Amino acid sequence: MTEMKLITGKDAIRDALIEEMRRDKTVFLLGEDLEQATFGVTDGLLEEFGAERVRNTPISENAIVGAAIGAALTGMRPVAEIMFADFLMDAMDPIVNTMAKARFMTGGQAKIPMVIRTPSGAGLSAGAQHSQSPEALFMHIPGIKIAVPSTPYDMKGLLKTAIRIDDPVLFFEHKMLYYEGGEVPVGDYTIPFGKADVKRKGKDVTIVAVLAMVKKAMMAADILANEGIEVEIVDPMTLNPLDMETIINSVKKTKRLLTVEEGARTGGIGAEIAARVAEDALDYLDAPVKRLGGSDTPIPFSPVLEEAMYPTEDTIANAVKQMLG
Amino acid sequence: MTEMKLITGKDAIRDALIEEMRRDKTVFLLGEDLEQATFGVTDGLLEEFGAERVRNTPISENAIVGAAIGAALTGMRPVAEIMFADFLMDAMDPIVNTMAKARFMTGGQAKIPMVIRTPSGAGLSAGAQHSQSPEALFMHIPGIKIAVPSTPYDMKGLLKTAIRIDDPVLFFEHKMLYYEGGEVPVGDYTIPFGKADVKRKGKDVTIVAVLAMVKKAMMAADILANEGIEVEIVDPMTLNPLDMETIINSVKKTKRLLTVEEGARTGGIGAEIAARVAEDALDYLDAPVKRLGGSDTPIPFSPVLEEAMYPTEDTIANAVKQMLG
Amino acid sequence: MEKSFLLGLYETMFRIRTFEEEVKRQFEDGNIPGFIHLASGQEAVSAGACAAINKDDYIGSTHRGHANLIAKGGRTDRMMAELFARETGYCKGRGGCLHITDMSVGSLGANGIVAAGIIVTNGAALSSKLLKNKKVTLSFFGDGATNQGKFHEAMNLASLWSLPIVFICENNLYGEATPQAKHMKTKDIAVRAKAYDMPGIVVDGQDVLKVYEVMTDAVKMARDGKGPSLIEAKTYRFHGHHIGDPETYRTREEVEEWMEKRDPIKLFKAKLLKDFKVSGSEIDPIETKILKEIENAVRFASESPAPDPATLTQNVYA
Amino acid sequence: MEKSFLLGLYETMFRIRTFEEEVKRQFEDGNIPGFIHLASGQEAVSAGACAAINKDDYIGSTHRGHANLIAKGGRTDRMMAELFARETGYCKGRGGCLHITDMSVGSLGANGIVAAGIIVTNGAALSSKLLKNKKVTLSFFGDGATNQGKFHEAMNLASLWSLPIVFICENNLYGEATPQAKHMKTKDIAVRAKAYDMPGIVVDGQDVLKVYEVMTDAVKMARDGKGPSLIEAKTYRFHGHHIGDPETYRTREEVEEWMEKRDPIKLFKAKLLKDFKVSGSEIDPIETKILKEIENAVRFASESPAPDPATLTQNVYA
Ligand SMILES: Cc1ncc(C[n+]2csc(CCOP(=O)(O)OP(=O)(O)O)c2C)c(N)n1
Ligand SMILES: Cc1ncc(C[n+]2csc(CCOP(=O)(O)OP(=O)(O)O)c2C)c(N)n1
Ligand SMILES: [Mg+2]
Ligand SMILES: [Mg+2]
Repeated sequence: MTEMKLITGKDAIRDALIEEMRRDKTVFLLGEDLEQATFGVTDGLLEEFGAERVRNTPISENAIVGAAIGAALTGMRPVAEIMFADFLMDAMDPIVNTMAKARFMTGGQAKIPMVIRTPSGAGLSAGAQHSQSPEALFMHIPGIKIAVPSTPYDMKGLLKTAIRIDDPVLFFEHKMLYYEGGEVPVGDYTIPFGKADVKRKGKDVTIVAVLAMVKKAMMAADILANEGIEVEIVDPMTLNPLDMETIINSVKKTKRLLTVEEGARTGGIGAEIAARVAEDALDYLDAPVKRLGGSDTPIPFSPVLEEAMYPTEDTIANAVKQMLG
Repeated sequence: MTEMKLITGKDAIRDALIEEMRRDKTVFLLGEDLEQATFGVTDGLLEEFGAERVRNTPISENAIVGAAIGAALTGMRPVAEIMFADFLMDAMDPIVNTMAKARFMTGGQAKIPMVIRTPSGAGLSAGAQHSQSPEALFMHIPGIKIAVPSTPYDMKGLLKTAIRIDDPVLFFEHKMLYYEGGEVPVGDYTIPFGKADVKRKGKDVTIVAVLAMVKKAMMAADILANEGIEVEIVDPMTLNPLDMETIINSVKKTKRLLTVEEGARTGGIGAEIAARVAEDALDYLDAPVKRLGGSDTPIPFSPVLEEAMYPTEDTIANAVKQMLG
Repeated sequence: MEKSFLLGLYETMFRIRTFEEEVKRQFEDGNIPGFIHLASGQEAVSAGACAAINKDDYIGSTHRGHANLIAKGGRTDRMMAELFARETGYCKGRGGCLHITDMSVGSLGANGIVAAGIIVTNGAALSSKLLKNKKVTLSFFGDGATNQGKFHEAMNLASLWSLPIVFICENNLYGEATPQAKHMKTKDIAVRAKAYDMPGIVVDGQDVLKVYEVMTDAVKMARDGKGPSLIEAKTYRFHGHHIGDPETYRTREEVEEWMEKRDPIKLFKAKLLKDFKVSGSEIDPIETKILKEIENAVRFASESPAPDPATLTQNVYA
Repeated sequence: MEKSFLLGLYETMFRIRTFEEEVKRQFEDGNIPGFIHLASGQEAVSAGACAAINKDDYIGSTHRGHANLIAKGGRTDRMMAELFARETGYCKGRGGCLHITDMSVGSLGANGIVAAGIIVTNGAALSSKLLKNKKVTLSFFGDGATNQGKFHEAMNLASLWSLPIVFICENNLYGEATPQAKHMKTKDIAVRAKAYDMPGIVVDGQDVLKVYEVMTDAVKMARDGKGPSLIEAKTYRFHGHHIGDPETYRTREEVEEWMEKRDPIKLFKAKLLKDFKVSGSEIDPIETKILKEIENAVRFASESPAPDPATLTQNVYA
């Protein structure tokens, strides 16, 4: 049995970066303030790997992503950091129009093995421009793989895979998960993209949740268990590729689907998953599908309002009961 | 009965701009090459309204959208043009992080009556960076109203409304519709946002289509009619607000839903609509919902490949038959 | 210069400093959530710049925007209430430090996206040009912001259209944890104006009268339709990038030296007493008044109600 | 200079011109779909610049990229096939004019988003720096592109990191239908280098030897780790922005004057004959060879198969 240790999400990311940089000289980091990192993820890496491989940049998101693309095209495996996922909007053009399309537009000549890591999510009263969860937007952009880990174990294993594969990857790290602890194997391991993880087995309702919402769903599951309701929690792990097979098999068993995400509910992750189920497993459904997500509003600074806009263990549990009742 | 005239989509947009600029001195245009416009929409407007109100800009999408926001905040009603919808990615930050959120972030102090007009869609072998249909992305961004007209009548009426309301509007003009003709009332009229239009009545299947896909759906409807199949075609007209009531009432009648769009199928407009139906009208469905859209690939330059990636009257007709068979 | 005007400048700077230091205390006492960016040390830039414009002129601000707003006429009680996330705050508790604004005094907003406010201020200047109302817009931003593409696009457009705007770079020598030398090779940011055929001027941002002077000329140019300028005010922030910043990127000595020798308020007070024959008895009542004002602001804020969750969805659309 | 080298420059320019003019004919005959941007008139910039670098160096190109690619060693038959949207094209017919590239000769790609290629070329220069392989990258873009935020961010980063790259602005005096004076106030784009503490040089883009000369120095600087430069080559496009451009923004006279007096190929041919004692009998066979080559390119393209719709979903992922 492999030896395990308890670490935080932040350290899981950090360890993955350190191990991959030691393993492969073509892996390097670039981003803003990596030396004194906003969430501390890259602190100390400069000391081990030097300023050539841990590159502080100016506040130039387009130049950061562009440089990563160009380096990836020419033999490197860049890992770019965008300080907050909200700032992906600043680099949307190179991400959508170059990074995602170069391989296709060149008839397969271009290979772009790069990762963009970015902290997403709310919970710090950081307001409308520093709290967003834009993951769903990128599901609509062919050519980008998307990782959405919910535990330190998944963070480390998926990041190593993200760095090793030859496609561009958007890697979302939920701020609130940086400080959550979890068991992680000592030493090297990877987790494949496109394979959902059933975080909890159950027979009554299938809950598909991502990032910080997985924990809320797990808490809801405990509440429901006390009332004899057994929910199955499926964590897709990656949104592209999306493992619909595991989700649909679960729905075929439970006959009910609830999706839970933090991003705006309209046009969110749950929309695609619910639509796929309505296309491919409609006849198995015993109840209307349900989607929980952030309210369709910008994110307020006020903590009471911020709290009010997201699914909680209670709203999740209540949604499940409604679906059964 | 109001007098009608036959005009192209391009002229419908042009007439709306001219009439609104004559009506309201605070309306002005800014964008790249408005004097010799890529699709000719704004040709000649400089002569009537002068360089102060028809403003050619440098190739600076961020500065264009930013200037429109600032002007809207201070008493004007700017209509900005982004030359191709693909270039919205260049201005994604001001659109998503400022335009969409300013009113909310300021507790209602900010009012942003502006329109961003942009040609979207494929059909000209313009390749992966000049042919996209990114409409669905913006459904996931609270704070932005979205218009998706499919006829000259809708284009003119919706654009006038877009210019007059006090919210920021993204106004999509499908390139292929610029040269399609249609009947338009002579003189002033507006079309409200949030009210879907049933473009064809039918009892067998509900087809929700937008922009250039409405015409393809109408052609499919004719094919199907010969076989005694009557489809109902619902055009949402605006994606935000989205008139789900009309769509669901149609589905309650036909018991079947097919969505058709040009943008990438995954995470598209159809995903949200199908999910809503699976939530609110599941029990009325007699068949799995179906979504047709662009293939989940970048857009190829090659005409044969470009053709192959989009729904056609035939693929739509076949999908309908499958749903009934 | 009128003594009342000079005392007004002093009052503005003292109000900013007192407000910022109180905000720090309140944050540390747990009464203020979120990320807080203080402008202590940079008071002379906002005070000098806003003294050079009219009540109905516009300003555009940043994440470090408290000083800009106070100098433009923002009320400290409504501001404190906003930072406390209360319904009585300027933004009804929806904005906080990053987005604090009072549009009624001409602040177009504080933008939390670096350089995103610059492109917006061009638009306000554009409407003044189109409406021919002779208003001028001041666009505030930091040194780090000048590496953003938006800065470049905005400067080029403003110069091309000779918009009635003045760009003010508050160069506090750091962008978050990055010293200027690590984010650009250029020594003086003012030279970037050359790329747009625009005047670029460096001014001592710790000297409120010098700031006022260059700003007065730049504002006149803008108002007369002679086009924009870029003013680089060399300044310094006394506190971390945000409250809680470990500040590993600068030495305690550096900070203390600025606090001792280059504190814009100390410097101006000394000048008032020495060069302008102002007596301490003219300054004391101002300081007492401000201390009371900020005390009341805290009371107002803490006694104000938090927003009602039922109102979450308000103000997304008109 | 070696005569063979000079004749090589002539051959490259003649190849570009012959290719572009043939593309125009083929487009007008309906054999080429999409939007086509020709570089006739700008040959000396690509020829002179690429003559100053090695086979394994990199270039980054734009929507007007045929000349860049030919000068770097791209094959005209594979290019023509790409424009014909055939499976044998460099991009298997997926890219077309806007995205035509041959990565095997060091072209990083032609980007259809104005200025988007500039930020990417920095990355290639960065890997050369990290891999210490002494490669240099040339980044081509137009005058209009220098108003894009990406240009600014890329220039600042390249100068800060002293990347082995040379920025080449092909200033053909217009961005689409907009003359330079209507998109920037600056007269010489080269001055924009000052904002990054970078050398900025203006060169006559119609004089291939002058271009070669300045580029040789700039490339040496870059290769020696002394950092990037901005070279502004003043040039002119003989045809519209894209084929079919009504060209309402310039007079026929202006175009004809450039074609007569400032055609880079005519000018260089005259120089070869006069100053370098080259005889017409040395030039003729080159021209004949190229005419044949382009004729074959058209045949190759027209005889090649279109892509199979069944392969639509290939090359989206590795
Ligand atoms: C586009 C963007 N990138 C990064 C950030 C994170 N960030 C906030 S403030 C800041 C530093 C800004 O430096 P400067 O412009 O000098 O302003 P200062 O904080 O010194 O007042 C950074 C990097 C952001 N808010 N927006
Ligand atoms: C971001 C972006 N905005 C606008 C366009 C449309 N467009 C294509 S080429 C062009 C003009 C570019 O001018 P310049 O950089 O001078 O290059 P040139 O065409 O003169 O070679 C424009 C506006 C685009 N492709 N990308
Ligand atoms: Mg700073
Ligand atoms: Mg040009």
